[in-house]
Amino acid sequence: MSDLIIRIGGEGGEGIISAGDMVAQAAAHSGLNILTFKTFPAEIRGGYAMYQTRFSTETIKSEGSGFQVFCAFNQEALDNNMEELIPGTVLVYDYPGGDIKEEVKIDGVTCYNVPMSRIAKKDLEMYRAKNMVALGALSELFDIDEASVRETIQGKFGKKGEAVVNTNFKAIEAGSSYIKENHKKTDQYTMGKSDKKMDDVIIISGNDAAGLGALIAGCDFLSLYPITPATEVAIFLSKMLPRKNGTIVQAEDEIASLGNVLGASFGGAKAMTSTSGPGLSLMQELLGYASMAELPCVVVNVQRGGPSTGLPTKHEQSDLFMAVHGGHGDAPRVVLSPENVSDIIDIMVVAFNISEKYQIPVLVLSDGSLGFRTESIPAPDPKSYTIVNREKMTDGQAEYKRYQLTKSGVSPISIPGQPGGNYICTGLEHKESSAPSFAPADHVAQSDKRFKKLDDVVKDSLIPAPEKQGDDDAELGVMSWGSTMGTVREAVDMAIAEGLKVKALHSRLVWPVPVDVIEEFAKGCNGKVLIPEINYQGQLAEIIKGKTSLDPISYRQCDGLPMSPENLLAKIKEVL
Amino acid sequence: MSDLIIRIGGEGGEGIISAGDMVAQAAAHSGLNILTFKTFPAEIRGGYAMYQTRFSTETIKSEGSGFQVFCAFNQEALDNNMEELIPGTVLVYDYPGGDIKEEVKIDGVTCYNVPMSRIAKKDLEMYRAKNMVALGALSELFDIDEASVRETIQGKFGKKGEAVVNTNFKAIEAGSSYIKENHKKTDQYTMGKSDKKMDDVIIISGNDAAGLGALIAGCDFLSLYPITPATEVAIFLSKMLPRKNGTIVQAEDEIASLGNVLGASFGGAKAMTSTSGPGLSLMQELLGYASMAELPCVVVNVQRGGPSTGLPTKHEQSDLFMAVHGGHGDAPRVVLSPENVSDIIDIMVVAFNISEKYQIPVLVLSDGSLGFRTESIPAPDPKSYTIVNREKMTDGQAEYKRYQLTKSGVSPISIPGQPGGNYICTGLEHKESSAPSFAPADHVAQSDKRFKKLDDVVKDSLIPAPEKQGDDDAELGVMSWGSTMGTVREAVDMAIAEGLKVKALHSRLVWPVPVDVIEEFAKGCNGKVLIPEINYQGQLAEIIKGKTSLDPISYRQCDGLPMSPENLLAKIKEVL
Amino acid sequence: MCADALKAKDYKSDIRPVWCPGCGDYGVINSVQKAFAELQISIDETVAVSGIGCSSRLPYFLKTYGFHSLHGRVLPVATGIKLANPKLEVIAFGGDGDGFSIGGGHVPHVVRKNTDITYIIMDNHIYGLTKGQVSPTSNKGMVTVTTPYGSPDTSAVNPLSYVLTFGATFVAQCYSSNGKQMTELVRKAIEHKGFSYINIISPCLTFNKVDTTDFYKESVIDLPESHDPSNLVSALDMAINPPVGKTYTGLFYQSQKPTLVESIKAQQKKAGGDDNYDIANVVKEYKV
Amino acid sequence: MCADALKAKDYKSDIRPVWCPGCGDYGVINSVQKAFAELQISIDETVAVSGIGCSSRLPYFLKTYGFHSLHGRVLPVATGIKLANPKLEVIAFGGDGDGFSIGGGHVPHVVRKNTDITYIIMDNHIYGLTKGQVSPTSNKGMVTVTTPYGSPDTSAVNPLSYVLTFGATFVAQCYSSNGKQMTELVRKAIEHKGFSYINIISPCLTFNKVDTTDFYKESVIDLPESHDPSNLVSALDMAINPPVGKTYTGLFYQSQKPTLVESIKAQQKKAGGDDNYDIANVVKEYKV
Ligand SMILES: Cc1ncc(C[n+]2csc(CCOP(=O)(O)OP(=O)(O)O)c2C)c(N)n1
Ligand SMILES: Cc1ncc(C[n+]2csc(CCOP(=O)(O)OP(=O)(O)O)c2C)c(N)n1
Ligand code: SF4
Ligand code: SF4
Ligand SMILES: [Mg+2]
Ligand SMILES: [Mg+2]
Repeated sequence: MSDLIIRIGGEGGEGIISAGDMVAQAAAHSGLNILTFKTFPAEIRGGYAMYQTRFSTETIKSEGSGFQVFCAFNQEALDNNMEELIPGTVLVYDYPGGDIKEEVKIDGVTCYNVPMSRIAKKDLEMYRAKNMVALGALSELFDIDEASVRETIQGKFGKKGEAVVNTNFKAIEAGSSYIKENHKKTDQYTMGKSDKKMDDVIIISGNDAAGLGALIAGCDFLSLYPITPATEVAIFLSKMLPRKNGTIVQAEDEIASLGNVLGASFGGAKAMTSTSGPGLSLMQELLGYASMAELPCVVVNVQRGGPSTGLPTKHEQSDLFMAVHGGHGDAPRVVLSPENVSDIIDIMVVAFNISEKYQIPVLVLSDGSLGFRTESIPAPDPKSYTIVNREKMTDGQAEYKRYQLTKSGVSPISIPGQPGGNYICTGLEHKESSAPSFAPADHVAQSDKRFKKLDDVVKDSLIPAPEKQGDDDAELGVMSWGSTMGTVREAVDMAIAEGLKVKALHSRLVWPVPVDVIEEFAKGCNGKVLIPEINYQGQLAEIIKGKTSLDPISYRQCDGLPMSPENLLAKIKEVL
Repeated sequence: MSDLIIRIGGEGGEGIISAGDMVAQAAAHSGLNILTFKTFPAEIRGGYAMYQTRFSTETIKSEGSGFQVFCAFNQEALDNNMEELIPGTVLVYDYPGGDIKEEVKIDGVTCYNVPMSRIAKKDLEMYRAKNMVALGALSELFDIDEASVRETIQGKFGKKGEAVVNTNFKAIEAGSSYIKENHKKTDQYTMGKSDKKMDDVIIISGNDAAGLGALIAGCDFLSLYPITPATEVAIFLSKMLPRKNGTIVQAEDEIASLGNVLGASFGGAKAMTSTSGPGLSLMQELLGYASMAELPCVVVNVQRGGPSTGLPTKHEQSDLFMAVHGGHGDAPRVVLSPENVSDIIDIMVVAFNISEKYQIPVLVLSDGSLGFRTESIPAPDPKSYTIVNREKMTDGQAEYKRYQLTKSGVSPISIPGQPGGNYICTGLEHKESSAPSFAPADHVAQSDKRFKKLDDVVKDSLIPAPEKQGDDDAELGVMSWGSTMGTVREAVDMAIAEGLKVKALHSRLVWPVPVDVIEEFAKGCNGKVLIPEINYQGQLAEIIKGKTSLDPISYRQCDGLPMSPENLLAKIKEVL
Repeated sequence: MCADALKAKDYKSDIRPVWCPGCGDYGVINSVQKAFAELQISIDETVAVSGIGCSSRLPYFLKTYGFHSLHGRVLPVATGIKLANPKLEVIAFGGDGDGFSIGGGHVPHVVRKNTDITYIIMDNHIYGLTKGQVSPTSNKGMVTVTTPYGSPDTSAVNPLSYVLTFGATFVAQCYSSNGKQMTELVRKAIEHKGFSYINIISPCLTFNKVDTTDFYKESVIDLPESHDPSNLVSALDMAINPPVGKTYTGLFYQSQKPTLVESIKAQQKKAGGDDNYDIANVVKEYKV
Repeated sequence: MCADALKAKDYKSDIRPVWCPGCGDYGVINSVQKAFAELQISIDETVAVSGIGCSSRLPYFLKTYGFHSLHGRVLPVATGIKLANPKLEVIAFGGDGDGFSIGGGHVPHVVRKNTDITYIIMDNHIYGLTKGQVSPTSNKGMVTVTTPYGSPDTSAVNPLSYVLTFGATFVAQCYSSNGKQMTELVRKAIEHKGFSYINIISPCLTFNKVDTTDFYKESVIDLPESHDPSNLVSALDMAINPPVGKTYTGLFYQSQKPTLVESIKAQQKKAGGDDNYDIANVVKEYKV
């Protein structure tokens, strides 16, 4: 098994992102799995940007821990990563002639200098090619398949003409020549290669995957307001929805977006919006309306660092409390959270299915790491998914009651245009007919109706059942949500490999809390459950404590970064 | 001890409210304590309206359970109250010649007919005097002090001239004459009288009391957007604030209101807004800003029935989840909840004090019952309150750092105009200086700073310590919040009087949860704690469970009405 | 009209209006029902949408489909309904506070996109449902419960110039006591292709003691015959500068522009829109 | 000017601007600092307020007090600051999206109340910070990441007629490359009593490839000498109907009306406002 992490860091705008993308693409071309991770400043220009790619012949579960290779475009990048340049790692850096003014020597770290800026500027006379020079050097050093790199460049620049492609080839060659001529490889890292057939593999980002999942689910309406780090979901759908005669609207704000969505849903569309924390805060009133009026709708929330404007381009999982408890009054919602890029596609389909089936708002909590990262994943087959549509009023029904009390809490819905289906969609408490009523009995009955749905949601097989990892009998159970689930998988694998008695439970359903499954899981480890998550308050831990008999050990990291498996493993050992 | 509840019911617009108000005023004039309770339809006209007054020589803790006397203005009112017309109660009703077409006979219920409509319309030729006729009849029947009634009428109509006053006297007399001439009192209820000096008593509604508390606290800025049942807070302050050169603004919406408030607070004002659930939902994003930028502000939220537009004129306590967990990201807030009208005044002062001292948003959760009800309470002495103001930057300080890391998490604040205090108030994560920073260390340090405050808030003596009721050793502890605390007091008194081993804890601080006090309280009753509240999900119970070792028994009522002490007593007996 | 034609009363729902006796909104709903009958509008393919307020209760009293949304959100919701199914007739109702205060941020965008809906505001210069506070159309100095010393707002919002500025393609004003004109304008507004707006002066008898029916009896006058509704500048002039103490009613402005539905259809065409588009094509684009 | 007079650079903070090289916003901040120096404005008694966007970062680079609020909320916050302490000079900054999209609902009210603040929008016809989506001032058909088939919005928002309609008392437009005119207009706007608005055309080089500096070099022209800034109708005409392909810069309109601060002071006076008012008087009114 090969497993390598290469990180590139520099100033935003220096082409870090595209260099990283190309490394990843080339690796995938050579049959490897990849998982990328990028952070960039909240400003348009300037500030530290970072892109890392993890390559493996095996399935990749998380960003991993640290890196093996770091490529520094400038001094700030070098400084920022100095602590992680531990013995055994490799540094490739821009020197001499660049921002870094002195030769670097670090104990136990193999350091290769490459005058990337100078080569680009002086030798090639094209400053913007610095990233390609770096790419060439990295390819040479770590044996990134040359044909794959060339294919990637052809794919990316082909449309711009032969000349552009050749220029880039030249830069790549300059980088690799510099290494050949000046360095002898002394480290042991190579990217490796695999014979895996890549015919059925796609590389896609989490945000695009959310859009793809929506398309597969049958979504035909999106209203959006741009916001980092969620905008790409909308960009994807802006391009794709019109192809199937779907509608996309850029609204004046997030309130209007969700207003559009609820109107469209009432009109019969499968409708959604995508946003991040600040936008979701603004949607709270209309989300409550959706619960009350029982309108299907899906909201994808790609979390960022909070509170307030916070850290717009950083990773965090701190919108769970709001997702579950955000609006006024008692309003039932469903909250789902995907684990990785492939999972997002599936969970989006689940979200639409549950929303349609139960006529309830469904929130999908993605996060900055998941939204921005790309992964190589098996190409999904749209036809293979189960698609559920809302139960409509049967035509020609006499005395239709929109909010009829039923055993499941779900009542058939009429769509404008259906004769005899006339009702008023309302946010006021109401009788079965939809006429307003403030009588105690109606409030009690309709509240029961609205909440009853959650009992069935927990048991619904449309939602992937929580997955167990490790032996039932263990000394510690670990649970998390969203992208941190990947970290848990990897850390628990490591722990088990070390012979520790640890297990994990992975649930995409966050709310309603799948109480029975969790209780059973906790039994096998005597109630000792660790909940790692990326927020300050330990939001999932508090919610689980509030709803189950567990008193979980909450482990929070809240620094704008994903949790590394090593870090979590250390915590596991600490609490064992 | 005398304790009597008279309820009047009829159609909105028939003068129910003013008749009820006069009964209450007259009673207070005779030295009795009063506590009133009204409900009215969400529509401007029509629909069932109800006003009840509880009179007692003792302190009144809640609306009570049911009524002893019911006065029905029409058939709907009669129907709505039929179940509560149990043996031992008294009915006074409009018959013949009114909306009620048949004589009423109910087993065990004393029924007095009074043709209120007919007397008003035919005899007096003023239909709108129906409520005064009723008042006359009730005064005669239940011995409401005649002088006090006259004084009340004089007080209310005096400004409109002698003629109007006399007209009302005539109507009162017509009502009382009808009783004298046609009925012989067969029930045992009388309102009674007390020698208590009423010089230092005021009658005030919960909403006015919230405004009064704000004035005492030194509030000098209000921005509001009208919403039932909170508008009266703003109406009060609209009148009063300009008297002290304070500023009031009716904004274009709730978002603008809180925006105004945060701007004003930054500018040095003690600023607040008042709203209800839907408005608070809209404020979530800016509330997060206040937490992040550490701006003092007070938001009074008078809860109504939810979710969504819900039951705008009904009582409910279902905004707790949102108050505590409403916005995106990890944002600390303080949530206080007053128990009764007198308490609102004190809690508003506490809210401003805590908000200023800790530079943190403070939410005060009132509710429909508390906001609309009036009570006779001891007149507060504004000068007797402790007033706390924010710690300002000392003038002439060198290198001022707005968000300096301090032990308490609180750092001195400069006010525009102070030389050398320049900084930028920001919702972005930042360094101590206020310059934006997305470095992990700053996010960690500033998050710690923001949350550290809550540790001190829990222990702060500015907040009334949670009160204990009953013996420490008990079989059951009861806890609640907001106006339901009054119900708990009364029910627990009843339980103790019956010899049951029950105790209660009353805390105005809801969030941060006063964990230690609660744990200690629960110890004395072996962890068996009952939490009654007026919402569907059992919001306080879940929050307490999430934060303490308790697994409380949640008792929810969610029908738009306050909980009656009898009802709660029955529940206490059930769980004991 | 044929024998089984729908009459105005056929558009009435079973729910009895809850407005105060004499409220202007009664007149409005009558005219709406008459206009519906004149157009023989389909009960099943019409949606009446509203926000929150006395006026926003109107959809409950119509037999069509209805959507009683949130305070200020009538326009985004109406837009969503229309775009989901352009075959539907979508009519938005609301009050001056709902439309121009809390909902005011939506107006410019729904108007400038020429969204294919009809928007009818019952303008009573007051917040009715919350019992009488100033609204954006109240005049400076107005005394209400929240402005006991008079409203400090220097200028009121002029609904007509508001929507004209953003490019509304149908703009009219009428008075709730003039049923004939109102019915005709409502009919025309519904027939209009694109965004149509009617400001209906609809007095609140209970809380507005300034702009009363007595006041309007004197002040409401028809637009001069000479006014040409295709002339935008004249329309703005009539809206902003009526004779002192007077208010014009009638059709201020009408024009044609591409509507939102048309523009979106054009986008779909450009994208090669196909109802049976195979999502597998999208997946292919992401192949390594 | 005396020896220790403040220079433009004295208004610069320690934080280095983060805008792209060539961004129009650099020109704007230069003129703002120059205007500050011309007015010798107090660093301690001035507050620069903003929303969210590239342009909204401006206050960080000024040495005055600052308030970087939320997306769209610059006007409510600026209002609150001014009302809390009318002695402060309050200047609001933002972008076209911040001001007219998410914040558009606040504009009519802050304008019509003649709130005593200066509002400067850096209009680049695009969302800069979120990397290039259509804004309300973008033209129909514009291709961006969220409108790959062209924007369907029939008309763009015209910021000048927007604020003129609601009764703005100072309205100007300028171009970020014309420092002299810009500095003068910023100075006048700050000096103006009541609400003043400046629309600054400030190109986004990175994401708007349509409305570029090259484009504006040709199209920006001064208002005709004949234009009378006290004439509202002319101002509207200049705003709505510049010569084809051209955009006017200069002072469109200026007038005087009671300001919000004045109106509120009048209210306080009516109430017998007294800084030492004894709250015990209020309590007395509730005595039984
Ligand atoms: C978010 C929110 N804020 C406030 C309210 C309270 N509210 C209900 S209706 C209304 C104003 C009604 O005025 P208008 O729109 O003019 O309608 P009218 O009653 O005059 O017909 C207000 C403020 C609400 N329902 N929701
Ligand atoms: C509630 C909320 N929604 C969305 C965003 C994301 N956002 C930040 S800036 C911006 C638009 C910026 O455009 P503009 O105001 O024109 O400023 P510019 O960057 O062009 O100067 C958006 C949509 C946000 N910060 N908050
Ligand atoms: S309060 Fe005014 S607007 Fe509301 S129903 Fe009564 S008269 Fe009509
Ligand atoms: S993205 Fe555009 S607006 Fe933002 S800093 Fe760069 S050039 Fe300026
Ligand atoms: Mg109104
Ligand atoms: Mg912009």
